[in-house]
Amino acid sequence: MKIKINGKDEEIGGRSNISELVSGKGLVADRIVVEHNFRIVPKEEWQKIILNESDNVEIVSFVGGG
Amino acid sequence: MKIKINGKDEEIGGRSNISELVSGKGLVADRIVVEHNFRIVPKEEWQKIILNESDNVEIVSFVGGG
Amino acid sequence: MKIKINGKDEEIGGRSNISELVSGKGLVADRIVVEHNFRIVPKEEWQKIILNESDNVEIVSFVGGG
Amino acid sequence: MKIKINGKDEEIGGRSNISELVSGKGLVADRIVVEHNFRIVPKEEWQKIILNESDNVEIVSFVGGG
Amino acid sequence: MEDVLIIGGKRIANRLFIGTGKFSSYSIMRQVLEGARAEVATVALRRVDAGSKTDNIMDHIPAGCIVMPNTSGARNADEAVRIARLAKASGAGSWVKIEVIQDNRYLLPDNIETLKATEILAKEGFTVLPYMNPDLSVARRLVDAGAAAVMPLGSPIGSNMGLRTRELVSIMVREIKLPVIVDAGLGKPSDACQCMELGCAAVLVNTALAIAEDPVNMAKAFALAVSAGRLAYLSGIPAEAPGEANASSPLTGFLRKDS
Amino acid sequence: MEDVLIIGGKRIANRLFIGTGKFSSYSIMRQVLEGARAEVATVALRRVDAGSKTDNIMDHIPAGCIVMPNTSGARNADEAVRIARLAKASGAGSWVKIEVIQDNRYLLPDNIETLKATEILAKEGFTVLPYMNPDLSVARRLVDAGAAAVMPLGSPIGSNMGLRTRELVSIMVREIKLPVIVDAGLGKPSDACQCMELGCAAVLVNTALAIAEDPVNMAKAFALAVSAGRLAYLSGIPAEAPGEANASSPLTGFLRKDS
Amino acid sequence: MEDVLIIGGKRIANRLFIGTGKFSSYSIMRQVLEGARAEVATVALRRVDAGSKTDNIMDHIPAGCIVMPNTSGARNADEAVRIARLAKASGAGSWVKIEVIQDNRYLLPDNIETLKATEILAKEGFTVLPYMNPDLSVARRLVDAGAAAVMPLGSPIGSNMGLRTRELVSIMVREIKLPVIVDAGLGKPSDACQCMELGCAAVLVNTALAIAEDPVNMAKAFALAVSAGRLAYLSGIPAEAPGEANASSPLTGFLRKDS
Amino acid sequence: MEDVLIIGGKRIANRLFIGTGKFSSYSIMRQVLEGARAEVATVALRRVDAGSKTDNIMDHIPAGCIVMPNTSGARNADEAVRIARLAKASGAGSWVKIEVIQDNRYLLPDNIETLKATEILAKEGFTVLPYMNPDLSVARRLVDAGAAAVMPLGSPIGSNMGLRTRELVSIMVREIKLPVIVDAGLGKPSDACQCMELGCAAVLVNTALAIAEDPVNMAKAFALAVSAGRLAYLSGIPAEAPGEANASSPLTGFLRKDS
Repeated sequence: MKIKINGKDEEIGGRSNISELVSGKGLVADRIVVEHNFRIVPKEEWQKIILNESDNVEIVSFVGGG
Repeated sequence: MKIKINGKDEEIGGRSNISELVSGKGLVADRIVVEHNFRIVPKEEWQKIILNESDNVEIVSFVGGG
Repeated sequence: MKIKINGKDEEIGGRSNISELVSGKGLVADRIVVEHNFRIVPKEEWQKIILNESDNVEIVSFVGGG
Repeated sequence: MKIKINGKDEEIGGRSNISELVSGKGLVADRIVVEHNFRIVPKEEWQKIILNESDNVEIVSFVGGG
Repeated sequence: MEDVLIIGGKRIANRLFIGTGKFSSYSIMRQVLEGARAEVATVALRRVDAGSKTDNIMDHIPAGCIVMPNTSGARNADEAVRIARLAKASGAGSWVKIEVIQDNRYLLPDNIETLKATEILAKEGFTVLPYMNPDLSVARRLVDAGAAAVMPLGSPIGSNMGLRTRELVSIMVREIKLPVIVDAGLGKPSDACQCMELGCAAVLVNTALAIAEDPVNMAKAFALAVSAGRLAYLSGIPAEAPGEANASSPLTGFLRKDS
Repeated sequence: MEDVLIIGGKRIANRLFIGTGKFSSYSIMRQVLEGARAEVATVALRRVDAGSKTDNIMDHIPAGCIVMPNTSGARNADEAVRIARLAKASGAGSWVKIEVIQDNRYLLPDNIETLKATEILAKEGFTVLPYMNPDLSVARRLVDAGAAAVMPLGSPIGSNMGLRTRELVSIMVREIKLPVIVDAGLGKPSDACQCMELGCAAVLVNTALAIAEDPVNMAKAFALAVSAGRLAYLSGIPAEAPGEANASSPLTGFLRKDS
Repeated sequence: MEDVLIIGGKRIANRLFIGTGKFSSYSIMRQVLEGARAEVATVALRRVDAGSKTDNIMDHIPAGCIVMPNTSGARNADEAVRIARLAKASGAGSWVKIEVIQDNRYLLPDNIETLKATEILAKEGFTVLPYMNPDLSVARRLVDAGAAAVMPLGSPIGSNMGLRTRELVSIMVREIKLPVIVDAGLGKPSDACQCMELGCAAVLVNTALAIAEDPVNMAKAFALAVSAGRLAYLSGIPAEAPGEANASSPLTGFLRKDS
Repeated sequence: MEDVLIIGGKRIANRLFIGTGKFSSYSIMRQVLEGARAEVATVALRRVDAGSKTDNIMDHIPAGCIVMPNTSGARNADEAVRIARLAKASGAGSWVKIEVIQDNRYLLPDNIETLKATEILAKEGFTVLPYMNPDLSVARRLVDAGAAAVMPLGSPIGSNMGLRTRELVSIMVREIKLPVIVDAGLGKPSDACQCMELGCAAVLVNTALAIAEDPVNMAKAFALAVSAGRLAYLSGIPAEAPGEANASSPLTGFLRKDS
């Protein structure tokens, strides 16, 4: 299944939710924000949301900036 | 009959057209422009347009400006 | 007897020394400096120096300045 | 015989005057100025002045400058 | 080798545009325009008082000089559009300087309303020169809207403070394809010269001429300075060389007794 | 109404003096002098290398142009005097620009030695134009010493940084009876124009011309700018008017629906 | 006599806001924020690379410091709004610095898109501080749109060129009721001091600290300069007195032999 | 890591020197000196009027503050020397600010007489700080003459025009081994800050404090600004980076729908 993560197409195997995606990428949930199909997803919903073909996911966090 | 000329209410007697208004004010037609009810009136129409109660007339010309 | 004090001619009566001049003017010795005929006079010499006709005396002290 | 020309020691053979020095160097007299032992030498004297050991000669002319 | 500015299809050799306000008489104004050989002059439109037989300014503008009415007095795009149309109907041609001002104290232009008026008037076929607060992103939109040039201010109108917006204007010059014309605030010929050295296409000056002791000669002085700045721009101005000095005369040791 | 600068008895119409250093050829230099219609040009004096048949610069200076040798290379008054005398003996007339420099980095002049050289050379009948660090009290002494003009620097030689000494120069202009000529550091025509607007009598420019991409046109640009600044000075430049703006168009309420 | 700036209901004593970009490490950044006792710091939002276990910047911002995410990367109002919402969801509070830039060369903000984003985010309850091109008429609209402050640029981001927009910013300070905060381009403490002397409410500095040899002490220097400028503003800065000098010592004739 | 200025053997931590003229009372003056924690204060010497029981200024200068009498009123070296000796005899210690002025309009110093006075007084053991027109060659001679520091003016005394001699002063800082202290004309804390950023060792301020609405807080503001400028100088101020901007936030494409 192909989804777009942070602007790049990625192939992910099988059925997975956002929580699995995030942990699969080795990211810590703390202070990361996930946008799913242009909607920000509260952490408590991460488990519920199942990714589908062509979904658009953004995973962002803070860095230094002026 | 009361009409607004250059932003001020004026009383004009009887039925008159724009040409008469302009010459009654002692103005020379040359390079004056008249706007009647927010529409610019070409000089050739000045005779045809009869002023009515509450009409709005602007009579303008060029001056120095930067 | 006429002497010049701070640039102005003054008439002083009789024989007097610098100490007398200063106290006669109601000045306090502390931190005033006296120049007699273009020589700075230490306070301990004030009594010894007798003023003569046409002497030049400057009496100065500190004020605010930038 | 050693003389200083334009700040450098030079060996010149035999007895020579300024005129000979200048032409020996391939210089054109026009608008060159010669100083001999810190005295400016008019062109009409060039032939008369014989160079001696340790003389100081400056030969200058105009160039661009601001 | 001819250096000509083309705006609205007109070829303009003299890059000093002149505003006609505040001169003590139309006669002085005419001498100013003639003395400076002005090719573009602004005028304003005003209500005519009853019985006013005042001189017609248009009779005093030298033949061949492009007349550019401004929309001064307009507080929003609609008023500017209305004034522009009146001006065109007055036979002044199709150039217009858009000037939309809500700020009565510093007379700073309103870029957003100015942009709207530019869009409308450009579509109607006007040659539109908007007076603006220097702003690259707005200038880009003015280009898209069909402006014929952009006219950022140097400093507030009539202030004679010169080019206080140098950095922003100079970025506009580098980034915008249209002519950039500094309008407002230039107080001295050297101010105008500076604008031209930066690569501005022209300058528009009024107050500094009108209130000079000798307006006619001041106009000539500005015209010379504008030519000077333009020519310098075309001749490749060397950069500043801070740090140490560079001799203009040869620096070899010279005439030292010890050398 | 003629506006002429008189120095050393000579009448000078063109207030742009030009230095001849660093041009790529005498031919370019000549075109620069001719193009700008220069009436005063500086030259330097240097030791002649053996066998050098290099062109004589004097053959390339337009007839009628006053030649002003400088004393560059001098590190004290004695050397400056010696160079000035050599220059005069070379047939360049009796003008001299005194330049005494000990500072090899910024090439700043030595005012005290400059003053000494001025005294000596003025007494010998030279027309003396000392290059100086701007300083009112030294300028006053130069007047007393017989200088024909004073030439404060704008910024270090060859730096193109413009008039960084504006305040000091402008005080000199107001207080000194002699012509004040800004020499060194002017990098753009607008710099020269500014000097003239302040009331300077002339400017001397070299590097900014010599290293421009097109020296001949740059010289013309400077000439125009100098005329512009002079004319503006004579025409009464209005002061800056900070604070609020002053409309150049009539500001009466206009075309408001409610007015 | 307490002088406190209130924005979004927060009381801010330190008027030096600090940007956190470009520091060599989070440790240096933390020392900078602590050294300057910063009360407001900006951060940016970026995509997280897979497997990145990089340090979380939020762990290095001193407790109590208000975090103001910027919307850098946004090219229009929609993107800015989206980034702002993500930032808020990230738990950074409700402050946002709107930064909408389409100009990749000079990084100048797009005032029109910035205004749109401000309207939307202010309505959503954000404390909105828009980074803007200095422009009085846009600033007025930002006020109406609910901005908490306006942040005009001093010069292009990272240029260290200082307050090149002084005239426009100073008009904004006089006319706008909201805090005016100069953001971008300040390169030296004296630049920041100048802004405060004009009456700006605060300044935002980043590059000048990050690329200083000693960022921590440079931040302290800026903090001192901001306090200095603020205190001077409150103490009534005397105007410049051009023209003649005014003695600070009594000037009566003194010690003259003839007096 | 201590940063101390040593002059005449004294260690000075506070680089803001304060002039005591023109304050409305000695009480205000004292608060100014205390508020700014001044370590060096100038005073002047004047003739005492008969019967004057005015307060003694020395009683109002905080203990430990170095008193530096100036020679104001002196029109030549002799008078300056005479005043300096009187000041020393008055018990003010051996510091002296030489001030020789013949120009009653702009109060510009006379460098040549100042140099003479410096030579004489330095030989007599005074710690001599000459007030001077900025001039590298004179500064070098002052070093040789035994000055303890050199004090070029920023602009005319009391003018509040700031550092109008920046270029000349900054060259002096780079070339002169002695402390360079800007004296006169600084009008705002940012002016003082600028001097320190250039590498000046200290500044001397009087009028800007005395005529501020709140002199005590203005003095504190100057003290902060001087610390700021000094600290910045020591922390390595980055150069201006004209040309294009440099992002302080990461500029990678971000959140684009198409990326």
